[in-house]
This record gives sequence, structure tokens and C-alpha cells, in this order.
Amino acid sequence: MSRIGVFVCHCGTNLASVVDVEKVAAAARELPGVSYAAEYKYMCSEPGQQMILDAIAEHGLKRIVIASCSPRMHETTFRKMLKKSGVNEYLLEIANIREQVSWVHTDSGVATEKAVDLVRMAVAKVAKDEPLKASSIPITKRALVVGGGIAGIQAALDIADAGHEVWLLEREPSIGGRMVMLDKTFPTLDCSACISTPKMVDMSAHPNIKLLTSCEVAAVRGYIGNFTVTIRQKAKYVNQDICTGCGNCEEKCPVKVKSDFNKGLSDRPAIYRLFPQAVPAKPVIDRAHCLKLTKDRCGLCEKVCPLGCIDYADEDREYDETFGAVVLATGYGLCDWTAMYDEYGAGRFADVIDGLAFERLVNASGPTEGHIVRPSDGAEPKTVVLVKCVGSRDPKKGKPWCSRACCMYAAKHAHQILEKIPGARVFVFYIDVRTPGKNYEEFYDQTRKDGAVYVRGRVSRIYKEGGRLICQGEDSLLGKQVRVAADLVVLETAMEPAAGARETAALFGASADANGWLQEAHPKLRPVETQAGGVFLAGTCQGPKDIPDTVAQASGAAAKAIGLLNKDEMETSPMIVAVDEAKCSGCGACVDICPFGALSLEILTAREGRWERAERFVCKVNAGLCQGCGACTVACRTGAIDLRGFRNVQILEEIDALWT
Amino acid sequence: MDVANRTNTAAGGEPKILAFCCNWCTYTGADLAGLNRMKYPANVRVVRVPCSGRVNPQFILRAFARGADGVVVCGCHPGDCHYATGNFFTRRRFMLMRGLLEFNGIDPRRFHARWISGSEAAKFRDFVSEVCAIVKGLGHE
Amino acid sequence: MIRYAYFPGCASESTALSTTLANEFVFGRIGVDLIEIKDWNCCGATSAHVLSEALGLALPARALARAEADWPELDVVTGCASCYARLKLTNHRVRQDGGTRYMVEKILGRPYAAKREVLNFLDVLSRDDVKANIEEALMRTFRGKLRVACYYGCLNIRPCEVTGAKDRENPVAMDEIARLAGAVPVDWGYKTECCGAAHQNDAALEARPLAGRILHNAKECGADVLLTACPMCQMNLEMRQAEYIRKNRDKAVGRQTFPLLDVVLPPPAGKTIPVLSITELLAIAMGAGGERLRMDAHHVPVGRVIADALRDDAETEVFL
Amino acid sequence: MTDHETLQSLLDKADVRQYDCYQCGKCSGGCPMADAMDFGPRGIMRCAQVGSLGRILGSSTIWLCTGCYACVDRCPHDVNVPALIEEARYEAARRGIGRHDSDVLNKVFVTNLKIFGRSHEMILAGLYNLLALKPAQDVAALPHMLAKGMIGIKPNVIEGNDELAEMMQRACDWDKLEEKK
Amino acid sequence: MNNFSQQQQKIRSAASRLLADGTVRFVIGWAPTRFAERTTVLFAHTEAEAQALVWNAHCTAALGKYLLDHRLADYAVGIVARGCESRMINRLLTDHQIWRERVYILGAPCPGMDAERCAGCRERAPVVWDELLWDADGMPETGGRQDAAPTNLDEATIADVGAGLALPAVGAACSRPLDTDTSLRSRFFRAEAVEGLSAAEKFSYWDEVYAKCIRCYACRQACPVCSCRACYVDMDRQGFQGKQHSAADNRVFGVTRAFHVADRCVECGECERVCPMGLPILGQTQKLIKEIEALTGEAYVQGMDAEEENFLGAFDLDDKDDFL
Repeated sequence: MSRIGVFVCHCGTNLASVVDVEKVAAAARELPGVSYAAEYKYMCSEPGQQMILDAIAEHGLKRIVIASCSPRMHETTFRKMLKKSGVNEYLLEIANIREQVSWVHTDSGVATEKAVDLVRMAVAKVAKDEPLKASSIPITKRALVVGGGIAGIQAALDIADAGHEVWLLEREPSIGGRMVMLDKTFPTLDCSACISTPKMVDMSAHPNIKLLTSCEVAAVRGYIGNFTVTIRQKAKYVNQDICTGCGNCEEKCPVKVKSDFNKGLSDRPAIYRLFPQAVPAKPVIDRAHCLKLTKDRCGLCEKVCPLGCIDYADEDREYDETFGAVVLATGYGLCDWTAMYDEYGAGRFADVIDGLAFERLVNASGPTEGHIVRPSDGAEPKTVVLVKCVGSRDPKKGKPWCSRACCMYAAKHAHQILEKIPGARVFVFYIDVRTPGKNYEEFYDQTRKDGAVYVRGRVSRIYKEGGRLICQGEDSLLGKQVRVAADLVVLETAMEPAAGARETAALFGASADANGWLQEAHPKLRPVETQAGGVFLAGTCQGPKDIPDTVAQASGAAAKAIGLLNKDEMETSPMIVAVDEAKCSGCGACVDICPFGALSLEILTAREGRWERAERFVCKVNAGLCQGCGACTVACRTGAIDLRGFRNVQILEEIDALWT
Repeated sequence: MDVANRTNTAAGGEPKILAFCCNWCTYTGADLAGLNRMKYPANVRVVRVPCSGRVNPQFILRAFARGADGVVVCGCHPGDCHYATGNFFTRRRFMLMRGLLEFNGIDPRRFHARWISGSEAAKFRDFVSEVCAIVKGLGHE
Repeated sequence: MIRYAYFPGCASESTALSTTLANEFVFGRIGVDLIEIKDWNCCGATSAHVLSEALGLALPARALARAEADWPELDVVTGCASCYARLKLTNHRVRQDGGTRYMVEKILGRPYAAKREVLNFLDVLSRDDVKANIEEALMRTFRGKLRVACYYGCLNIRPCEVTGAKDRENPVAMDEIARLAGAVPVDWGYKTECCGAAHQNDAALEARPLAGRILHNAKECGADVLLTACPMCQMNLEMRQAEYIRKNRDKAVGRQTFPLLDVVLPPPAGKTIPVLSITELLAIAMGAGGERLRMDAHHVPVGRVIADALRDDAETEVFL
Repeated sequence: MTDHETLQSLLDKADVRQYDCYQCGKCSGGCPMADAMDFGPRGIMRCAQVGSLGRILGSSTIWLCTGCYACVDRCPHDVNVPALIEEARYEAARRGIGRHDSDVLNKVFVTNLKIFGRSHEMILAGLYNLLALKPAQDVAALPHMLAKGMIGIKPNVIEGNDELAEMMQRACDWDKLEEKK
Repeated sequence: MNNFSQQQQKIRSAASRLLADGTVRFVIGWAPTRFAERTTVLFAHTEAEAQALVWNAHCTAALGKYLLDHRLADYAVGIVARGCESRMINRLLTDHQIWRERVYILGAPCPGMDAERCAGCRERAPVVWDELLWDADGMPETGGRQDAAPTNLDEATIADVGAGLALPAVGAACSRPLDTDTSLRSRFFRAEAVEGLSAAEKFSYWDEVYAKCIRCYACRQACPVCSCRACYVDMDRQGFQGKQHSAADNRVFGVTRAFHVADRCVECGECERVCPMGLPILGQTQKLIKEIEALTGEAYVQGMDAEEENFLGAFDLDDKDDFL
């Protein structure tokens, strides 16, 4: 006998005024397996709970059904209560006779009948419940931050300041990311480098932070609390422990390579640091261009190094480390407009540049020392056209999103041109001007008043005539076609997810949306978490953002990581799937479906029938990754994989209970 | 599935409709309907499942075989699944299942599915009312 | 032997005199056999499809169906961008949409399955084997002395989902062919902009600036000659220039422009840019003389520029 | 049918969803005829969005479109404006609204075709100039073209021109049949 | 058809060779029976047995499923594979049931056998093999998946096929004259025969079918896609299906089985061929494939390669959901 106890709540008059609770209790007593049924005013109250506990003791109840409000309301309350009794807290079912009966139906007879049905279903289900035990896993008290831009830096500093060890991993030779490439930041116009480099220095000096540059995540095993991460350290060819960053090698290197950091507007040597204030302030060798490494010639850097740091034999290394929490801050890239915009010349015109190149042009430490000049001939442009939404808001080119920051940085660019080039004319082609942010509208307004001409229309094409660039578009406010002859055209190009972000996130079990931005667990309420437990998002990897929003989200992600690391161990839900290996035929249909990568096929070798060492596939569940959705169970025709707490047989019993 | 020999326990031959609701969206939406004291027909019986992806088409077969007058499956809107992608599989399964039921002579008007979010209490009410009306109109075959 | 079914288009019988001669010359030399579709009819551009969808599809379909019946294994090629657009669209629609096919077949009264492709001259001349043949057939080249602006026209490229064109804004197929003949293609901005030929009659005034801008940009970008791949574009671009110069001349002598006077006045000369078809350019490079090609038929005189470019070429006869 | 329904049916036939357009102006910005048009392609889409069929049918834009497809090709939302313009021209013709010059040209052109099977430049331009009351248009080029034999008086008549005329009649009948549906 | 004897010789010699050089433990093929128009399955272990293998229009049994009996084996098995068998093999590989290196496939392009199911077959040439015994030339065109779409059939033909196969087909013997003209038979002939019926007619159609069903599970037993180690119908404690025998329960079984193979069915028709009651159950699975094709707008043919994605194991953000 199942020895099921049924407890019907009045919920004051909430329930009892519509449902005949006594009748429900009486009907429950007649159900198979039910040994006791009672009703009470407030089951969730202290005396109500005591009443249940007493009944358990007195009647030797083994399973409990409570007919009351929604399980979303008090299921946890009653589970906690059961912990005090001898009954396993998962041998509990709740019949929702308030939200789904008394509050939505008026006819007492019909409502009572439905309530009885719901109790019958709950009783049928509870009879097949199994005792479950929540397990707990210890937490490695160390965080990994992937990406060393401003988001990663902020998150790492916050976690480290809270007293936890942080490793920050960056694939470039220096941290700093995109922000250090910028000149000034809107709307305050403070110098980007001036506010970001001190943070970078803080980072490198922080006792809790370990900085890994030129590194990538190669593989990840494990899950929340214990991620074992294989880190790939790319060869730097310079002994970073000894090097003082004197710079002799950089001066002597004969190779000239277009500098990515300066968007190709200047050259750098093959042994180089990303930019003068790089952290760590030590050079690395670019193996694709170094003469010694490619052709076994030169070797100048080795000769001039006073400390003998150069090591041409350096190799990529991989090693494993374990972390409890992970913050993904992989950032953004700018879309390659040259591959997308034939109508803007597809890169054929030297004087059509993107916004980041303009940042380098206007930057005092950039290739032109802050002079805005035409890349083609070095002349100062008199008429500049800024084109917004290049790549953004363009579904045909595969980027339907708004990049959010461009409206403001276009205004900033316009402001800087007008400020630096007396008599310059600036035309800004736009579709909409979006300035939602503190002091943003004011900044835009001022730029407009300073004389930037805003033309509402998307530029249709750019072509050359008479040595100038003709930007042809519509002034849609006039309803007339316009052609602006410009000396320089700046395309304010779209942000897009950084290359490889989706793949890196996937290693940790986090996913990306259709556009490649990493997917938050809930767009409103869990914006810094991912579907993968213990993996958090910071900055533009989650979607286009400006610097303040990025920093705010980074601190949010850090807070979540700190919250996790503050625990010594964490409890996991036992309501997850389990595989009966004897039945599993290893077809793998379930594996395809799991969104969390919790299922995998493994080869099982065992004696079976007449075969001594039979090999076959079986499905294995990673209990740490399974979130208990049960979508896989449907794919399993045998029923070898089943969801604890919602087993096939339980749901079938519920259905049967309605028509017996 | 034996429609001809359905036994209906409800007094007065009131049809019974079985509803599978995912815990995160539709069940929450149904709770909200209660919280707002919205009224809808009492013919529906809700089975709570963690995700609409947990609903096995065989459950629907079982319900019809036992005498259900109608079955509905509800979950989060595509893209809003608490488990990221569960309802995308639901969608494919039940698009197929509907065709198969219809092929087997089960009136497709007895089987419905709908995306109802946690905030769409009114949609839940309207949907349940609509299905009840449809099923009542069909009567017992 | 490379063979195609050939849709000449109405201009080939009239205004496109020199281009038609050049086509015959060039394709004969490069071993491409163009088999004229029997009893072909006008494709209806640019009016039929404006009046009626059914008519706009039926007219090209008639010619295509004939080609399909007579030479089911041959692709159809045409030298006119307007014809190409209509033929290609008809082919595309019939292929894509069973309803359209049904309609077209009912109206034609004969089957038409759109099994083969519709191509333009550029497609043919860009074939690797044809390019090799061109190189072999060349008797003289312009040796980098002739700067050409290659004008593709809108309809040879667009709509892209019908034509399958990859280089939407800056196609290079014609540039490459011109380069074979030793001409230097210039980088310019109006390769695929519409010249307004469709409105030569019914909106002549409104369409005039279109040609004007193309010619202006070509000159600005340093072209000696404008190359076209369509007789309609070619005629339009030439006639608008002649008209413009006439007006300037009239202004210079201080009189009202009176077109009827031109009946007795000689054709105008002035700061012009000659317009040649790509096949004319090739024909010249393959040794055809100006008389044979009836270069005198051009509205804008051609001889000088070409002759200048060829002058120092001792090995070949001087052009004209 | 109300104007609203008619507009919707034109949009459906053209497979254009008017609300796809967000009025960025890239179409009108690149339209070669924009200067001469009253609305331009963006304006036509705007008219479609606000439901003003009358403005579309009465516009010069639909008659001045050259069909060069620059607008569609560059449109971020792939809105096929020329397809809508084409449907609008058919509807305008059904209602007898039109642009005189275009009407004359199209009729002369098709008549020319029905008789000869191919287009005859001389007759086409001559008839058009006569009927459109533009006697001097392009006349300046006439002596040159006559002298060089680029155009002649004798028309080219195709063999199957009777059969072609019948076919053209069937096509026009088909349109009328569609209309009734 | 005159080729049969020539081809049979090729099968025999290939099988002998494989047995002689020890490549395989045995070769699965067909053997004659006492009845001229029947063959049976033969597991040829020796070269002598290999000489008993036959190849004629009566080789109606599909061999793929027999591989499953040896899925745990550590030796290789040879098999004569026509289009249907090869697709079964791919299917078993996709489902991780067999090891590719333990199957030696003798590809045998098939002219279409004397079985009703063969008439609708579009994939007669093998799609995977280790050795192709003869090439597929001169056979009815295979691989023409688009051509197989029923839209290309004359409407009258569909109606004829439909009329001929409606209710009276239940319980009728399956043997029909050799009909190799695939163009006459829609790929989904069984499903189409039922689709035209009204809801009530459909219901009674299947009632009639499942009233006759004896739940022998031969359909499952023969199905190459039913590869589970344990079938749900044999585990009544799981609750999905009891042992009770009624038209209603049989119906649940029939629909469930169809759904279990829904997106993996290779359309071999073995289920129907082996049904001792001659029930036209192929319609259920055909209907599902038809539905999948309607939902995706693309051809859906299973078993064409071993790496393919199952319809129900994947999704597209833009999947249709017009009834949701």
C-alpha cells in the first residue's frame, strides 16, 4: 500500500468559497493508495504544516499530496517541511485547485468535480514518485575571464577585489581590447586611453589576478563549479619572465607589417607590442612575418637583446586549469564592409574608411599624431561624409540589428572634425538618430548646432569623380536626391560578434543567437547569465553596447560570479534524466536534442549473450549539465532515458486517472 | 482512441480536455489567469511538465484512447524556451503528429497546440475557452 | 565549335548597324557559331510588359520556345541588354513558377520548359576557351594607349536574382575582355547605372540627365572611349551627346535650337566621347577596317581616337 | 473592391510587403530617374504604407521608372518596388488613368509589333512623334541615320506574323480573364 | 530481366570469394524454396552454400534487418544490398547499430521485384557499397527524387491508384504482377489512397485495419529502423502500452510505431510485406514522410547517407507552426 496522505487547503475562503473542500477530502479518501485525507484552513501556515507532520507520524504516511495553490507558490515550502519528517521531500505532489479551479470557476459543483480530478491526478502521480536526493558539488574558488577588453578587465578587477583568484585570458598579446583603440569617448570627450590604461595597470599589479595573453581556450570539460579548461598558450618567442621591455629589438627589426591596431594606417615590426602602453609591456614575435621563423634569416632581435630573451624555439603549449566560474567577455569586431558593400566601393577607394580607422587617425598617439588626413594623399579633407548604419539595420547583408553606439560615435566624429579642421563641412547620412543615454541627446544636439549637417537618408552609392568621392543618396526630408562630393568618407560600420565567440561559448555550453551574439538566460531577468550554469556574460559579446553599459554589465557578471564563488559547494536538482543502460540502444536520438550538451554516446564493452566482449554505444548523462527539461525523453522510443520526477509512467498515470 | 466507445465520467456529458502546460510559460500564464480571476470553462485539466519538449506524442494517443474529448499542448513562444530550444522540437513533433492524427481519422479540431507565455493569461483563457467551444461543438462521435 | 542559338534583337536590323557587322566579324573569328532563331520576333521591350504581364512574357517566350524546339541542346544568346532582360526574366519565371509556365504555354500554344540558359555576349566572351580564341584572333592591340570606360548597363546585371550576377556594382567581365585587346579600362563610377534608353521616346527630357551623368563621369575618369554591351545603350549615349553638342553649337552662334535645320547641316563635331560596343573594339583589334565595320554610322565620330591609339603600330594598317 | 483592398491585392501580386520598408531612402538615393519623379521609389512605398492608392496611380513615378532594379538590388529589406510599380501601371491602365506620352508609345509599339512582328524604328518614332505632338523629337538625327542606312522605310515582316498577332491577342485576352477572376 | 541469371552468377562468385578469403563470416542473400515464386533468406557460410544463392524477381525479402542480429559481433558479415538494403544499412549506421567495417556490402542494382512495394520504389540502385556487382545502367532511372513527387503524376493516375487501393485492399493478398514502371505509382501510394477519404471514412478504414491486427509485431520485427534493444511494447510496466488486445489498443500501437520510425523510415515496405494479415500499414509511415516534406518544402529521403540529420532531432528557427 502506498500510504498516501492527501491534505486539502481552504486557503482561507479563497478555495473553500468555491470548492467543497470536505467533499474533495472525502473523495480523496476513496482513491486507491490513499490512507489519510484531511482539510485545513491554511496548509502553508505553521499549524497547517505541523498538522501534516503529525499526520505523517500518526498514520505512517509515505507520500503526500497537497491540494492548494499553485506548486509554483508553495512547492518549495512543503518540500522544506518534509525534510523535517521522515518522508523524502520528492514524494510530494501538489494539486493546484486555487489558480486553476477556485479562482477561475464560479460554479461550485463543477469546480469541486474538477478539484477532485486534479487530486486524483496528483495521487496517481505521487504513487509513482521515487525518493530523490539532491547532491552537492564542491566549487573551485577561482574564476576565468575570457577576453581582456574593458568588460573583461572590469569583471576581473571586481572579482579579484572581492577576494577571489581570477585568471584573465586574452588572445591578443596585450589586454585593452577595442577601447584602447578609441580616441575620445562620448559624450564627455575624455580620452579613452587615459581612463582605460590605469585600469590595465591595476590589473597587472593585482595580487589576485593572473594575466594570460596570446592565449585561447582549446577545450572545456566539466560544468558549474568545476570547469576544467584547456588553455592554449601561443608561442611568444620572447621570454616574458626576463624581458624588461627595453624596445631594442623592436627598433632593429627590419620587417614592416601593416599594423592591425592602427587599421593598416601605419606599419609595425615583426617583433612588436600591440601599442605603446601595452600590458604586459613586452614584445612578442609575429610568427607569420618574422624572417628568422619563416626563412631562417636575420636573427637581429636575438643579437640586440641585452638579456637573451629571444627564443625562436618557443612553441605553443596546452595545459589544464580548473575554475569554478567563467565570465565570457569576448567583445565585438567591426563588420568587414568591404565584403558586403559593393555600392560603397568595396574597399577600392582609399579615402573610404571605417569608424575605427578614423579613431586611429584622430588619435594623438595614432599614425598621424592626431591629424585628420586623407589616407590616399595625406591632404586635409575639407568635406567629410559620415555614413551611419553601414552593416547595421541591414537584413539583406545579414545584420538586422542596430549597433547602438554608432549614432553617438558618429556625432563624436562630426564634432572632432569640426573642431580640428577649421572650415570643414561634415555631412552625416542617417536613417534615425538614436541617443538613449545620459547626456547623449545633448551631445548630439550640440554637434548639430556646431554645424554638422544631418541628412536623413541612407547613402545609395559612392563613386569617384574629379578626384573626389561622390556620395549619392536621398535627402528624404526634402524628397530630393543629393550628391555630396567628399574628400573623406567615414563608414560607421556595424559591431558584430567577435570572430570565434560562438565557438568559444559553445565550449562552455553557452549558446549564441541567430546573429552570433551570446545568448543570455533571460532577456529581461537574467541578462548576465547563460543557459550554462556558472557561465556569465559581460559586455558586447552579448549584444552591441557602449562603454558605460559594458562596464555596468561586467560588474553585474562579476557579482554573479562572486556569488557563486562565495559558496563552498552547491546543491544540484535531482530532477534530471537518467539512462537505463540495459535498454539504451545507443541510437543517439536524445543526444541531438539536448540543448546543454549533457548527453553523449560512449562505447560500452561488456559480455553479452554469446559475445564475450560486445561493444555497443550507450548514452551517458552528465548530471552537472542536465537541467531537467526532458526533451530527450521523447526522442527515446524505448523509454531508456527518463526524467526523474516527471517519468513517463507518472504522466501516463495522471492521464489514466482522469478516465478511470 | 476508441472514440465510439468513449465513456465520459463528467456529469451531463461535459467534455474533458487535457492540457499539457510547460512549467515556465503556460503554467505560469494559467496561474496568472487565476490571480486575475479570469473565468474560463472548467473542462480543462492541466498536466504540468517542465517543458513542452517533455510532452511525448504517445501521451496524446493515450489521452485519446482513454476518451479525452480534446488535447492541447502549450509552451513558451519559440525562442523564449526556458531550456533554450525545447519548444522547437515540440513544434516539429506536433506538426507531424497533427498530420498523423488527422490521417487516422481523429478530427484535428480535437488537438491543438499554442504558444502562451507567462504573461499571456488572457491568451490562455481565450485559448481554453475556444478549444472548449470547438470540442463541445463536435460532441461525442 | 561553340554553338549558341542567337536572338539578334530588332536593333540589329536597324540602328545597330556597325555593332551587328562587328558581331559577325568577331564571332566568326573566335569560332563561336551563332545560329539565328528561326522567324524570331521582337521581345516586346520596352512596352509590352508595361501594358500586360501576359504579353510581356509571351513575346520572349515565343522566340525561346522556337529555339528550344529547334535546338534543345543550345543556350540562347543575345547582344542587347533589353532583350536579354526580357528573355532571361521569362526563362526564370517559367522555371520558377508552374502557373506562369502554364499560362505561357497556353498562350503560345506550344510547349516551353525553359530548359536552357539565356546568356548575353559578355557571358560568351568571358568563357575561358573563348578568351583564348580571342587572344589568338587578335591582329593588333591598343598597347595601353586607349583608355576605355566599360559600361555594362543596368539590365545586363540586374535584377541579380534573375541574372545571377555576382559583381553587382563593379562588374569586371568587360574590363577583362577589353584588356585582352590592349585597351586600358578606367576605374569609373557608372558601370551599371541606367542610361535611360527605355525612355528615349516617351520621357526624353526627363531621361536626358541619365546619359549625361554617365558620359560626364566617363570623361572625368579619363576615358577616351565608352564601351557598351548593348545597342540600345549605345544609340542612346551617342544620340544624347550629338544633341548636346548641337545645342551648344546653336548657343555659340546665338540662335534658337531648331532641329529641322540639321537636315541640311553637317553632323556636329566637338568635345565628344566616342561610344563603341565591346565587339567593335574586338573587331578592330582583330584587324577589321573602319569601312568594313561601317564606323561612319556612329553619331559621334569614332575614327580619330582609334586611329590615334593605333598610329604607331607599324605592323598593321592604320585604322581608317 | 475598396481602394484599400485593391492596393493590398496589387502588393500581394507583386509579392511586396509594404511594411518591410523602413523608409531609409537608399532606393530613391540611387534611382537614376529620381530627379524627374514626383515620389520616387521610397515615396511609392510610403504611399503604400499609408494606403494611398490614388497617389500611386496618379504619380509620374510609375511611368518614369526605367526598370533598372537599382532600388531592389540595394534595398536592405529586399522590397521589390519595380514589381509594385508594374502592378500599379496595370491597375492604372484598367482605370484609364495614365500618362499620355507613355500610353501613346506603348500603343504604337505594340501595334507596330502586331503588324510586323519586329520593331520598326522609323515607323515607331514617326508615329509616336505625330501622336504625341512632338514632331521635332530626334529629327536632327534622322538625316544621318537615313544616309547611313541605319533605318529604312521598308519594314521587316516576320513570316509568322499572323500567328504572332493571334498569340498577342490571346495574351491580352488572358489578362482580361484574370481581371474578371 | 534476362540479366537475372548473369547477375546471379556475379553474386555467387563474389560471395564465394569473400568466404574463401575470410573477409566475412557469412554472406546474407536469398535461396530458392520449393515454390518457384518464393525465395527465402540464406546465410551462406561456405562456398558451397554461396552457390545456392539466387537472384530473381522473387527476391522480395529485404535483408538489412538481419545485420542487427549480429550487431554485437566482432566479425564481418557480407550482404547483398539493393537500393533498399543499402539505405537500411545507412540507417543502421546513423543509429549506431552496426559498425561499417564489419559489414561488407555487395551492391546489387535492382530492377524492381515482384512485390507491390517495389512498384513505388525510387531508389533501386544501392547508395553505399564496398563492391558494386554490376552497374545500374539500363535500369529505370533512379535517384530522381523530384520526379517522384506526386505532383508530376497525371491526376487520373493518382485517382486510379487511389481507387484501386482504398478499402478493398485490406486483407487482400499483396502479390501483384511485376510492375517496374515507377512512374505509374506514386511514392506515397498507400497514404494517398487514404488521404482522400473523409474523417469518418478514415476512422473506419483504420478501424477495419486494426480490428484485424493480431499484434504479432512482425512489422516491428522486420523493420530495419526498429532497432531498439528493447521495444516499448514489450515493457508494459513503463505504461505506454498494455498487453490488452482491442482495436483501440492496436490502433495506439500502430500509430506509435509509425511515429517511432517517423523521420527515419527508409520506405522499404517490409512492415507491410511481412504482415500476416496483409494490412496496408505502410500508409502510416508514408504519411509522415509526406508531412515532413510538406513542412520543410524539401525532399526527405532517408538512408541516402549515414551522416544525415533526423527531422525530429533538429529544428529550424523558421519552422512552420501554422496551428500553434
